[in-house]
Amino acid sequence: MLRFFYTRVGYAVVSLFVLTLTVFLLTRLTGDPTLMLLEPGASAADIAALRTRLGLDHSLPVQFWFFVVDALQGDFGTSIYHGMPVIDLYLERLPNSLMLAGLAFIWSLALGLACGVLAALYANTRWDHAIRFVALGGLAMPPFWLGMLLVLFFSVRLDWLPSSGDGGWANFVMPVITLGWYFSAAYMRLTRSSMLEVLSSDYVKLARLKGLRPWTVIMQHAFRNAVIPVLTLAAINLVSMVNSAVVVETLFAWPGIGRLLYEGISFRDFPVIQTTVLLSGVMIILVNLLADLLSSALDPRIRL
Amino acid sequence: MSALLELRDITMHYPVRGTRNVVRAVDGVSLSIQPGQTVGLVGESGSGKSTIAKLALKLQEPTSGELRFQGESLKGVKGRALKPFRQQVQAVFQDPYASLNPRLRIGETIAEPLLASDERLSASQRAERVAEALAAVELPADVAQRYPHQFSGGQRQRVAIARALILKPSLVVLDEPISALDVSIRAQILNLLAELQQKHRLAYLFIAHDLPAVGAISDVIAVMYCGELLETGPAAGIATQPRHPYTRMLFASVLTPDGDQQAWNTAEPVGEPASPTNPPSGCRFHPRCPEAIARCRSESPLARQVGDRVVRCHLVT
Amino acid sequence: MSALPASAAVPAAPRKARWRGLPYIAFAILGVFLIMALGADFIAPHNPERAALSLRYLPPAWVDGGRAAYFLGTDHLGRDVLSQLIFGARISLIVGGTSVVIAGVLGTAIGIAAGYLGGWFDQVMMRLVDAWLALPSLVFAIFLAAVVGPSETNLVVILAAVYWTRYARVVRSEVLSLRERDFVRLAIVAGASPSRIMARHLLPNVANTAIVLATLMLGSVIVTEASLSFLGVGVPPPRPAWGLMLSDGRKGLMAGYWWLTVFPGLCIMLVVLAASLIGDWLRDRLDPSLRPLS
Amino acid sequence: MSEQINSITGTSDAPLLSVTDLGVAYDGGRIPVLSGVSFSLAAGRTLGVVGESGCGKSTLAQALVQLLPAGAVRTGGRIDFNGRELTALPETALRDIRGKDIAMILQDPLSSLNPLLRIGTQIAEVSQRHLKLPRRSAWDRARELLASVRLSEPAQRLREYPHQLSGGMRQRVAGAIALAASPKLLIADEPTTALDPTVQVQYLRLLKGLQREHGFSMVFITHDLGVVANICDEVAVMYAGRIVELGTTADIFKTPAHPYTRALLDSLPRIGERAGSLRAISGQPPRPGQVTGGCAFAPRCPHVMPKCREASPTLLASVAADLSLDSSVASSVASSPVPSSPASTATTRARRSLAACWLTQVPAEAHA
Amino acid sequence: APAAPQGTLTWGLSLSLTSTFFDPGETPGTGAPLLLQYAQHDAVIRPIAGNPSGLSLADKLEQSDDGLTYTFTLRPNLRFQNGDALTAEDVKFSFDRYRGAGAKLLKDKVAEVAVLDPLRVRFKLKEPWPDFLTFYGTTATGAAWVLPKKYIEEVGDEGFKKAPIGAGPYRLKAFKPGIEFNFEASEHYWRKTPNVKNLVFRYIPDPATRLAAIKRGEVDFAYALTGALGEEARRTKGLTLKTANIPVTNFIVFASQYDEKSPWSNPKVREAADIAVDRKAINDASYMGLARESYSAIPQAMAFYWNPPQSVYDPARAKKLLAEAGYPNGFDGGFLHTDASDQIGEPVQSYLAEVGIRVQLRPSERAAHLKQVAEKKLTGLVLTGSGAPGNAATRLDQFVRTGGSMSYVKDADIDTLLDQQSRELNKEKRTAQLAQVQTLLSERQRFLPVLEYAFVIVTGPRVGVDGVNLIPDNPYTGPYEDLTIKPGQ
Ligand SMILES: Nc1ncnc2c1ncn2[C@@H]1O[C@H](COP(=O)(O)OP(=O)(O)OP(=O)(O)O)[C@@H](O)[C@H]1O
Ligand SMILES: Nc1ncnc2c1ncn2[C@@H]1O[C@H](COP(=O)(O)OP(=O)(O)OP(=O)(O)O)[C@@H](O)[C@H]1O
Ligand SMILES: [Mg+2]
Ligand SMILES: [Mg+2]
Repeated sequence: MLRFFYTRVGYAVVSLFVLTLTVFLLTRLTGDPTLMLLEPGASAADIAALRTRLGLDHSLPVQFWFFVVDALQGDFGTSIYHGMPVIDLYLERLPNSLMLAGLAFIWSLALGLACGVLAALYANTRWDHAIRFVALGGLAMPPFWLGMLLVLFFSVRLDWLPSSGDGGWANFVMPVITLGWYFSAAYMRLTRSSMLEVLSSDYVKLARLKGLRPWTVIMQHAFRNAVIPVLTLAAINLVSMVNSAVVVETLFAWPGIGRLLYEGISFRDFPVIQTTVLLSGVMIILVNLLADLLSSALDPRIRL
Repeated sequence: MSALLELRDITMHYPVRGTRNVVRAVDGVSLSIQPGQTVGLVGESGSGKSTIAKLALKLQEPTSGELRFQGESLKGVKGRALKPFRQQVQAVFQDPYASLNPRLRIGETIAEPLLASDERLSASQRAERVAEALAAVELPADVAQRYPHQFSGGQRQRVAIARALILKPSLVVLDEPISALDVSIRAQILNLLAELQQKHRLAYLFIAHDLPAVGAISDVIAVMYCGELLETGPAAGIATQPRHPYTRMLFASVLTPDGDQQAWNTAEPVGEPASPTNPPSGCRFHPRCPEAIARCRSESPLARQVGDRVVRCHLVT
Repeated sequence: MSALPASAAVPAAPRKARWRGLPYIAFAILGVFLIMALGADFIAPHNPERAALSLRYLPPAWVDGGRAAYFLGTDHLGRDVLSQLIFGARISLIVGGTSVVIAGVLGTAIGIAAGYLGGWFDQVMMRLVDAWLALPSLVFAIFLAAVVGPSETNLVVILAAVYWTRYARVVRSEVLSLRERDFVRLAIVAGASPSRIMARHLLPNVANTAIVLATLMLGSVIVTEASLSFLGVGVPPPRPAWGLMLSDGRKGLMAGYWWLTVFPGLCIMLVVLAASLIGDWLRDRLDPSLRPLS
Repeated sequence: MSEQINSITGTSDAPLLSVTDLGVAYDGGRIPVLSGVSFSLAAGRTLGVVGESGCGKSTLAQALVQLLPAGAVRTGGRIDFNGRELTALPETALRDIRGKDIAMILQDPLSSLNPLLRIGTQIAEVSQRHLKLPRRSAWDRARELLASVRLSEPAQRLREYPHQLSGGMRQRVAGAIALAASPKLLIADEPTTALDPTVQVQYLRLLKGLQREHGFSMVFITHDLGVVANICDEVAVMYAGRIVELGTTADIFKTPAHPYTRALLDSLPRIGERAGSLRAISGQPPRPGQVTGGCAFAPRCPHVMPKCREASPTLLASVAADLSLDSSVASSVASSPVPSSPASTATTRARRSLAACWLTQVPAEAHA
Repeated sequence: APAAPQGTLTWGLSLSLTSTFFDPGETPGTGAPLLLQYAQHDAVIRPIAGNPSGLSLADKLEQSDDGLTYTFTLRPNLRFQNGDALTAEDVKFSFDRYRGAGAKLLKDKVAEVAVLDPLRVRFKLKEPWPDFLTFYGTTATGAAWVLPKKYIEEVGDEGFKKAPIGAGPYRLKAFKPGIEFNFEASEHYWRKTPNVKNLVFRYIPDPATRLAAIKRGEVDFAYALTGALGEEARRTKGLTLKTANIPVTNFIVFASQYDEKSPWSNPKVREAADIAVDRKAINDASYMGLARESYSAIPQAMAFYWNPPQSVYDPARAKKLLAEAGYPNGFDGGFLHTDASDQIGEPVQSYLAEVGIRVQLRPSERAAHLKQVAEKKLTGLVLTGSGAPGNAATRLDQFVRTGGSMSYVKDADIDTLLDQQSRELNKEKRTAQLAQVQTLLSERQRFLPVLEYAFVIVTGPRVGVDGVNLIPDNPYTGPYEDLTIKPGQ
């Protein structure tokens, strides 16, 4: 168990390292950041001074070392546009994203599980076809399009919901639906197939052979098992939801990290882009690690 | 007479993922196969039979011990240097569905060893050899053009045998070649194997669960328990007069339709097979052994020659 | 639970009782778009990049004020929406298709090698894959796009760089199980070299998976490409890309110019839908265990 | 015909289970898998069902509890159990019977236990459901049941999960689940196939012991003739979805009447026998849906007659197939009519076995 | 006593506000920070209520006849928002500290700033500089905004950016960079107590979303709604559509005009491009006709503007010119760099394509675009513009003089003329010199002017005094202290 823990943590550390290296190298590919930081027409001396200040006069490996050391201390550089530490910007927006993603997570999971189970129970009936059709459509629908249609309908035509920004609960409705839509369609499919698989398993067969009531068979024996892969996927998706929110947050002017990334791109604010991307990856790696360790602690079968 | 293939004190330990433990799949096994001889390997599930097969085929390097082929050690032999061995030793595995590449035609599968070998053959020569091999396993030549999924288990096993034979090897390792087959097909394959052995003077390492079947085809039977060889000896003797308490228990558990209900009335096996991850101390069989003495618990017996047998038991003399 | 029908008590096994016409429709949709993409120069009624400000915001032909010559209407610069959609198909399919193929070839090759050879190569590749997979595809793509700047070629490179890891991961795990399959063991026993085993025994057996993955991926790639355009780091304007049209059309949405968003969105959705239907169908189709015995 | 079947089982009064002319087809009725299956079973007796893979054994087991997989339909026949016609009962009534009066043990003990639930939960829920026991006493009973299937430390085992047990122990748990509501009939679908020989013998002994103790009837499905010979009172030999021979264990193993039964027995290697001279059956069993008119075994039968290819024989009183089934003779026999007249065989009266074979069955008038 | 400030007004902004805007000492030379500065700060002299260089914190300006000294007398009892007194020391401090756009020029010309007494401060120039007030006293630089010396020395530059204090009508209450800034009326403002208690500036990047927000009453002002959105706003009941009269021109810089290898180095090609663009159509399509067609880089409202000949849209002649220049089949003109929020790039690109000049659009976000323009690394065409206040001379210095902060022009003749005019105290002569420069620009086709841009402001139904065009040259709504909310709303 301990050994498993160490290997998993080891892998995560290596992945973090590779991730950091990737982001670092790619950012350096974009050219000298000093020119972006300085006012136009800066003197050669100023440039040199700034390069020294930023540590750009060192070789790449040394720079990388500094980058890692700084990052470990929570110093991800200063936003070019906002002139303040990127990490402050990031932390300022993170709660907004987490809230949005959290609600979208709950809504998508609830909808996905409910529809998935229904589709499986009524497999190959009209209900099943309808649910699967919607799910398929959901997977195929680009989120920003869905968002626009929602705005067109609920904000423009009906004037029911605010089209943007954060504020009251009404502000959550459309972003949450838009963000959760794709995921709920995915959960729907996964729940359905996982449920069907479990329903045809021997232990569900045995549960029927025991003469148990359908509700017991479905909830106690089938659903419990079928929900595991869905939850695993969902746990991992929770984080990628925060990050996939770029489009949704931009569309609905939601002040989260997705929009921060978008603004970073717009302003060519490389420290911001680099940090948002890096921290997304870090979050996902850590959550994956946590999910791994947790599931090894929870699922009696994985326990060693 | 030098042995065709010899396993000398071979041990195979697999690490258990995420722990410091190992699976002692094979421990200190020595076994030799003479040319033209069939060695039958029996034992319960997980006792290490397939591991032996993989080691004998050099699909795996043992943790310790060495494999000798025609008197020469194969330790550290790799790549091209292994070619002569590869041509001489072929295999047939248990699952006739997994043994054939679903994407290759039967003919291509059978010709595979030819292509990998040093023999330079033209396409027509190859086709001829394939037809020959098919004929040997009593399949019509036109099946060469078909794909595996169009065949039944028995037919696939014939194809697998044809592939094993196409290079005219001297040894074929058969890991449970009949276990997955229907009862009514088993005898067909056993007969075929025996016939081919006669014709080509093949040696077999024959692994199976089905004790009567092993008895029917083997010259020598080796009995494995939890990674160790407990008893080795001539087939007839082992079946009728087992020396090791485990061998006795195993053969007594065979239920036959002969109606005398002998096994049923006599045998009362006890306990569960030992786990190779966590083997008992001393003799690994001692927790189930009706005759176990104190020594069995503490001291692991060594393999000893007793008459025509090699037995690993403190009690057999 | 008494409302459950008898069929709920005994749920169907996942037998493929899908309507058989579905894949044909999917193929038809994809075919239409493919023809549009290939023959755009001949099919499109107008030059998609040509603006005529006097013809701004013409609605579709069947709406009041629409003109037959501009069947699906015009955009804020008076460009023909239909022509843009037709040329947009080219960008979507070419960018999507090429990147999926490049990612597929690369990912499959690396996946096979990593899975079969194992050792340090496997370790290095898989850590890289882990790290890269940790980046949500869109975020990673945006990052790369911001780094290398937008152009169609760059976009292909970016999407391939983002998506190869998925193939590598899937193919590798498949190879890991194939490697333990008897027919691979028997090929080793028969004396086949590693390269031969990878090319002849592993590749054909993972090819299906890779193809199915590719069709399913095509959808995500097209949506990602559109999202990039939408965020302004995709195909640079005024190339008529669907994502870009949506992004531009968003401004007209509020003013009621719905056709600027509805049609390109519909195109994306149809292509993605068709691709994933074909993917599903191929998955069933190529699975030898589901193939009828002859 | 049912009297005939009952006569075999030696029961004059109504049997516990009686199956009449049962047919099942897959794929919504297109692929027949079982046809004309009839047998009956008296209380306390054990019927062995043997047959090769795919001959419909599991389908039969599922049909008996009215739980056929999706796509499978019953195409005819009826099943009577304990005085009720199962095939006419509504689902709710069947639910009360399943697990209570009819219990089942499946082949793979690992996959038939829910990996996420404790052993105790899985056993206790049966008595909670059918015996209406409260949770606590259901768990107490579960512990007793585990003890009765001779599992060591039952109290601790209750709290464990399936993956923590060995194959043999899991199968015992499955046995405990089956016995939880004291059923009248136990259907065991290849319960020992996944077990090692030594463990198999232990388990079979346990089952027989429990049967003696509780008096339930058992339908024991297997492909292992050795097992059947040792533990069953009656045997049904199945081939391609039909029962080709039905009779007492002694009759079937000593004097098989169907050439298939005979050939199966002959093809098994005996100790001392050498491979190469085993009497193999040529060809292979048909797949469902492939069976055409006539006897399904005809293509492989050494004694095939023209009539065999035309019409399918029904299960009738038969004489022992007193034939040399040596493979060398088989081909010549196949082309010529059988030398001995079945009706003249003296052993007919003594046997109570039925076989579906034109060659060996006793003509109606002779029977009368 | 005036009524206490009440209510909240909310803006839907098209630009991202950042805390770097808090410090006028770092004014980047774009108009954006004005949005905050008018609320937060006040200046010695600045555009105010109808006067482009009106006295604000100062109530008296004495100018010496030699044009070398300027003495400002501050109003009495001025206070910063934290209650500290505002004195001449602060004025000097702010000037010395200034390092934003135009700082070098300003400091090169100013010999000394002397605090005469707590209310008087004197600027001494090295040589006569007629534009001193234009630079110091308008928003061409941010040097005249007065910052609290004591406070800044206490908290440091970083601390100041986190919690800025100014002398303006509104005090910063809370801010989330890039999202929302909240201001609260200050009781210390000299001019008057503001009418509205709270101002909320919200960045809504997407124009459609901005429109939706104002339609639903979530914001009271929405900036920069163009094209369809503007039309829709105009159609919507309750919304008012206005345009700020600001001297902003949109023009295309031929960034590659000195690259011998580029077709753009040929004046005929540049002329062809000039007449290939239909300015009127673009105005109608993008700005609902609110903008003005433009033929000069200098806005018409600016002092020293010279009215150039108007080029006539004539694609046929453009093609002919191209053929004469050796490009009968057109050519590949490289990138057309634009600001992403811009309305002109695409139609221009399309018009150019019409005559065979193929350019590739390269939009970036406004701030990024400006930065790139200033870095002068761009090639091909650069669509830019400027809303910087000032006069024709300041514009020319920035965009035309060799080495000017955004200049891609290198023309020795023009540079000479510009140098001359900068020392010319005679207004007529100076006008002539500047006209000469503009003539040269026009003749030599240094630019492709397109439109004088309309900064569209949509106001919602709650707004009483909307502040549009109350401050000269200010595109935004102000003075903030004068804004009102309609009673009963
Ligand atoms: N690659 C491996 N890694 C880890 N453990 C292994 C591996 N291969 C086999 N083992 C373990 O080694 C032991 C012996 O396995 P082996 O397959 O040799 O048994 P076997 O006698 O062939 O059993 P069976 O009759 O079930 O085929 C088992 O406990 C098995 O789990
Ligand atoms: N769900 C299904 N749909 C279609 N055909 C099926 C289905 N389940 C089983 N069959 C077919 O029905 C036949 C009988 O199956 P069944 O499982 O009853 O055989 P069996 O005698 O139990 O075989 P085994 O010994 O392998 O368990 C087989 O040929 C099988 O292929
Ligand atoms: Mg094995
Ligand atoms: Mg079965």
